[in-house]
Amino acid sequence: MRAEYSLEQKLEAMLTVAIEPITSEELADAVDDDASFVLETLRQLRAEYARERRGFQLAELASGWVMQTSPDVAPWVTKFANRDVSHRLSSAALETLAIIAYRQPVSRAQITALRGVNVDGVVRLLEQRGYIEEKGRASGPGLPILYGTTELFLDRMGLASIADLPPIEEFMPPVETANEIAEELFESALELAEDA
Amino acid sequence: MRAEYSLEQKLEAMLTVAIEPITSEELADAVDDDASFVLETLRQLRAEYARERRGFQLAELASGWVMQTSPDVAPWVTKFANRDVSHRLSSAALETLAIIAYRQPVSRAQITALRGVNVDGVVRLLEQRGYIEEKGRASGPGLPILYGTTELFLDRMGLASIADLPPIEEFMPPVETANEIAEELFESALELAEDA
Amino acid sequence: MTFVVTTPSFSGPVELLLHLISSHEMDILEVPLAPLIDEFVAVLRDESAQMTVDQLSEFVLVAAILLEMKSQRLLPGRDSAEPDEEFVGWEERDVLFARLLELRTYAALSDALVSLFERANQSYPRLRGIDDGFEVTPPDLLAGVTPALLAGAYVRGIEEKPVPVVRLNHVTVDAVTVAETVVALSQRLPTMGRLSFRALIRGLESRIEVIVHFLALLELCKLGLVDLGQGATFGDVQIEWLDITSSLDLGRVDSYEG
Repeated sequence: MRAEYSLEQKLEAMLTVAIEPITSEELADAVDDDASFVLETLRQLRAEYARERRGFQLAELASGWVMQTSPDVAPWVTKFANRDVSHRLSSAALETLAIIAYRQPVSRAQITALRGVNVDGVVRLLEQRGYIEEKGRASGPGLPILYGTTELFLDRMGLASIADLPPIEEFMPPVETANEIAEELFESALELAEDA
Repeated sequence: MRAEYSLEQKLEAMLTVAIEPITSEELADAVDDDASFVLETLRQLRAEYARERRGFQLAELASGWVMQTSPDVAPWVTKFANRDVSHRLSSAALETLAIIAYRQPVSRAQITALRGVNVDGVVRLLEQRGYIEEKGRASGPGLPILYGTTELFLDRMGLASIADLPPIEEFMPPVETANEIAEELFESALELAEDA
Repeated sequence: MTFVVTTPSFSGPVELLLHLISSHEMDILEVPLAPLIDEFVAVLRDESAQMTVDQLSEFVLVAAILLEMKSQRLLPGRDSAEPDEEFVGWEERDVLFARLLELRTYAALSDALVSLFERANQSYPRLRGIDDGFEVTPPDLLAGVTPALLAGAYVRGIEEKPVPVVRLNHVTVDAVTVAETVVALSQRLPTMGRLSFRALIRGLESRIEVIVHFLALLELCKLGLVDLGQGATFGDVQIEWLDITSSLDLGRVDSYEG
């Protein structure tokens, strides 16, 4: 039985939520503990998951530690990832994509500032699906990645170029009305998509 | 010790790669197993993680099952978290949302009668946020829209169904009532008088 | 403070009555509330009753709210709301009282919703998704999304986010604050001569506006700018502007936030 707020519990939580690999130093920093002790605990957890035949495993990659699926059940993961469900972007993801489309090139920090929420997960999803890509780097600390939309995005939207996006002014005044119309259009589009 | 390719292992792997809640039916489909058996296994896993004080937990939301961090260690996780935090609602919006949640399906006129103020704006806001939706029409002049809460609302509250909302009886005013309502309003006026 | 009320089914402090009702030990349907109002008025009229300004003001306010709500309900065509069939046959005051109780309940519940919401927010979902190396042919996530929908999403995405609101009081003054009303009345009243409260509030849309006007009047009264005279019944309060040369110090009232 683990103690309350055990190091294991904290590390598991961070690895659960992390989108990119994390180094043991970063983890040690976050839990304010000794780096070598954190590393040792991570290895124990890795051994524990393997011994218990969990569906996930801890892997130590060059860029850090990551929680990922166990290779034992890879065929089921593939099947699951390819399952045929009528997927669509959530409205939050669509808003983020729209901001990237209209403001490109734009950094994650700039989008976050506009949206008021962290968008790392959404940006990763959009990038994985090939709708956005890195368009360069901004100057400044950490040289943040600047994102823009891809050709695939334009193809899917039926546009020849970004210049063909609807002018935003038409959608501004009054904001409430614009929202309502967009909402209605979106609803009917969804119904069409679901029927299709 | 789990058997090789146990159902537990497969489910854990799928929940590891899922980026939005998954229903037990979807999971059952992917593992080609009985849905009620999958549901039972999910509940066992949930209990197991809680018992072992893991850093992750399984939660059953209205839209499905999700692997997420344990609230126990939230302070340590915050900096890694990627999540669309919904914006806080005003007390007017919250109160209207509470009325809709507990009295659904309910019309705007019924809410207005109870709250004593026009609620059109608040209802529109809640609808835009996706917390409420039309659930049907009342009979009567103009066939007023009846509102109820959405799956998103339950997801945001961490609930699997409306039945999981706290029982209304517990929130009946214990001793304070009209007197106190008046007092609250009046204290502000008195403070002003004292300042004067 | 404690009002002792006497009804056919109950006698005792009003707080106890409320407690019994709210804990389901008594049914509000069985409690006529007229005596409660009568005792309000009786105490108001009892010159020997040594009451503090606070107590008296509280009496007046409770009575004002109840009477105002009643008049609101009695005026035809003022309320677009459907009639409450469940309340038909109730005494008017009982309906009002039940409403206050119910509203209070939902106010408490909305706090509970915030707690639930905050608790749910303590957990962070896994978002890493599938790892590289898996053969995934993703469905077209943009199916059905048109350029116009995207533009709409952009507008939603960049719209100003609401400022977090800290819950202070479940009574929401949507449009107008007491401070604003004090200012407005200090401009209007000097030109209106002597008039009744009823005349002043004519045309107001909501109960809360009426209450805000009432509070603003009390405010002006305490500032010595207005005289409030009681007529034959409480509902006919007469309002008179006292000092037309005095200007209002707005700094005294601008901190009030409804």
